[in-house]
Amino acid sequence: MAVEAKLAKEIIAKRVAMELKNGQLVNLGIGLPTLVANYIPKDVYVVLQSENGMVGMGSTPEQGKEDKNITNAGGQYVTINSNGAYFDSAFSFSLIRGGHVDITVLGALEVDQYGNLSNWIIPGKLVPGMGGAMDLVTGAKKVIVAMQHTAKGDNKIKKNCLLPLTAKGEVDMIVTELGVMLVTEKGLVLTEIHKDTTVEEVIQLTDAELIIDENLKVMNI
Amino acid sequence: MAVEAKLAKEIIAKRVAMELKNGQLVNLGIGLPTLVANYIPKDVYVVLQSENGMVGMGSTPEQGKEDKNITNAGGQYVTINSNGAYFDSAFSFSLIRGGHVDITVLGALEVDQYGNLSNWIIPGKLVPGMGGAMDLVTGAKKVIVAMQHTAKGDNKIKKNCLLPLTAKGEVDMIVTELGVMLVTEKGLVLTEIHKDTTVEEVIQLTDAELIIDENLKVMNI
Amino acid sequence: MNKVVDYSVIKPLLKDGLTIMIGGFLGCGTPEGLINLILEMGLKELTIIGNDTSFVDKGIGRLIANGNVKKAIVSHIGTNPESGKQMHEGTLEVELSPQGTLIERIRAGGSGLGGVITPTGVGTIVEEGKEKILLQGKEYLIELPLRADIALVFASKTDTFGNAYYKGTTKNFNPIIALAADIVVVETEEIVEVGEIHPEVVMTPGVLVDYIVKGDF
Amino acid sequence: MNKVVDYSVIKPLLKDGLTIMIGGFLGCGTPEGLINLILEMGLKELTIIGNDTSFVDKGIGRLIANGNVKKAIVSHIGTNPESGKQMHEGTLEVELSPQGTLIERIRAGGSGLGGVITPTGVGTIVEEGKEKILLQGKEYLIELPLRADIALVFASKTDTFGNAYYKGTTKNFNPIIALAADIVVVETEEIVEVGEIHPEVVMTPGVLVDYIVKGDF
Repeated sequence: MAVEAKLAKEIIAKRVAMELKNGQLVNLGIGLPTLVANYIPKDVYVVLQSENGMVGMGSTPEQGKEDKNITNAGGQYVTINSNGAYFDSAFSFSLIRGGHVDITVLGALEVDQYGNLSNWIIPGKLVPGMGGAMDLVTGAKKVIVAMQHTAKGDNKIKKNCLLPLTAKGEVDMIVTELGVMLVTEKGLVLTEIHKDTTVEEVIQLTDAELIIDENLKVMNI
Repeated sequence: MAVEAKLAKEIIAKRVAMELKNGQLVNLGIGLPTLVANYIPKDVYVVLQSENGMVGMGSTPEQGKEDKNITNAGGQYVTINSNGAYFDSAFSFSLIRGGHVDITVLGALEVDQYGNLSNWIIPGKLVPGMGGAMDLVTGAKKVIVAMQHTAKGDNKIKKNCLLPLTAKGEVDMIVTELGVMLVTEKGLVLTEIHKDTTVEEVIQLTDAELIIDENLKVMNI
Repeated sequence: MNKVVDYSVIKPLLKDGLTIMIGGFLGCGTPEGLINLILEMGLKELTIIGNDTSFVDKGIGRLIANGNVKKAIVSHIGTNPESGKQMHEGTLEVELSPQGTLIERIRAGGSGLGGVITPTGVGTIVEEGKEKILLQGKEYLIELPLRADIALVFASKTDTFGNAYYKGTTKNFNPIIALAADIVVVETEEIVEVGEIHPEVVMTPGVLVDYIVKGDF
Repeated sequence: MNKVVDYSVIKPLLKDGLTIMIGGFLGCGTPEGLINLILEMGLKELTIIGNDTSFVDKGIGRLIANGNVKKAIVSHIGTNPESGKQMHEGTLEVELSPQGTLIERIRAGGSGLGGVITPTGVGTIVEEGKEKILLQGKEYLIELPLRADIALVFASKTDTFGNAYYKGTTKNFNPIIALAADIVVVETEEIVEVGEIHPEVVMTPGVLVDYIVKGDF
């Protein structure tokens, strides 16, 4: 199954959106995870957090209606819903580290079968910094990695992360365009695959040892 | 010099008030220290903090104008000045512990020549608790003990506090109706005495070793 | 997802032996209706965490006087003679924590921090049994976080989503305990529609609040 | 006690080699007029503490691009290519601190706490060189407090006493850095009379503020 990036991202965002439940506080990382907001089911009401200082984040403002005092964690203009609240960074991370965020969705450079995540540094090459990611991954109740299954031909789901970690053993779920994997005590379990791929293909594109769930399903997106 | 309690308290409050400087943030403890507010010189503007959650504390409201949502650290109705601010207890103690309070004025059961203070417990007899006193004494830039020199015939200024401490070595100044003492590296220095007492009397009513300042002055109240 | 409920919905959440955080400072900003509910239910063996034990006829003080409390974790009991009396009789356990330490322990419990590193209490009996640490040449106590099964919060105004606003000095412990309990109940003087409390003045976001009751006291 | 001053009064407070905290999150809520002042003065060897190094043409990012900064203590440098470039060339030292840890370290510095006990960074290279502690069966890092010589705060509205109000997401680091520096300068979009900012919405009490400048940028 070879799909172009745009479609891959759409598949991933759609599937992650299905994880969100009514009333949850959710933090969507910059990039692909942001797309999840477009696919939240109509009957599910979640509250989005932006770690720079708000809950109840709304949609992108219409052109010309941007307010320079209201931005998201990517520095882009956003709006706030009527049930939202603003606060400073200390309170923001009380929410995050304190376990009040139900789900955080992040991208990854690498993720491994033990739930380790690397997404903030490639030593000597790329050093963006961890921003709020380390606190989010450590503090959120459920950590979902949302990313394309491979990058430039490299398998990103490893036996062991080689890059410096963002957090140790905190990832709960990995969603790619090929399928859904859960980090369990037994190991990494493939629970769903995309209709256009095969278990063999997923195994081939995954460095981690994959346990195939006995109730393996087709992604219902 | 024998004066009744009311006059003694007035002398003490007047003298402590002279320590306050323009622009300072000041916390006055419950009881005698509260009286200090009545004697702040007209040309000195200080901001009063109340550790339950406000700066810019104003005077007692007129009868019938009390607001149940505005109380001081003693649970009494107060008002707030137009330049004041309300906040929660965590922020309140960020101000206190963080060294943002310039002066704290407290009573004492005992205080000693090393600047130790005991004012929150008499084991087995009286256990009110420390409330905010330990943080105030530890965090404020200047700690002034305001109390009558003796209590029921007992000298309260000790060589060493016998009661459990509120804080170790944090007291800077002791003001009583008999005089003013500074805690220094050399020891406890008597710098001022009331016009109606004598150095001999002060020494007699003080268990601590007193160093008499070579520039000993009469309290200018 | 309707959080606005009657006291009757709160009742089954309250049980003997629970650890309960209660807002208020000498009774200012305490949810008296929820105190009434505990009194009516005659709960026993509660552990109460709050600033103080108030007065015998106000706030947490009423629970002490009524014998509902097994243990109080507070900074001050001096205004309630019943607290001292029960403590000396051995029927009430009192853990005294300096006020700034106490609120920071609750904040740590609600913020995922492992403890508080404070200079307050060093060289006093407060340090007994606690780990000390030397950092950058200064000695500190390590004080452990506090959490509760349920937090009883008082708010002046709350919207139906749970966004809460606290007037004047009623703030005190309220917004902090709302971070540190498994269940958060807000008793409010006034319930308003979503949108009537501006996002700038919300001190407790509704996402932290499980139940809202209109105060009846 | 008139705190409202011109940029010219702030100028002598700013010197080479100082440690400066600057508010803002990717430039939102950064005092750009004070950034201009530092650029004009051509200060050198500054240590900057803030959330991020912003963009090359915005906020802290401009100081990086202009070579005013020797060391940056931040959580993120990815949006400013100059930061990475200077870091690899060895002209800029970067201390990366997780965002929640960073703000808590500043809060600790401003609140008299000896450090922060956080689970964030355990098992990662962030723990290198730091003390670890086991509390209640869980491992934490001890992160040290941060303070600065001067804090440059951006506020939306400030009264002449220094009470400051921050709109929307401009809050971010601003109210916290106002606690943690020897000198606090607030650059504000609007100066109002005392009484025009209600005590309920003040986020930084004027007692913390030394100087107020009307923003010119």
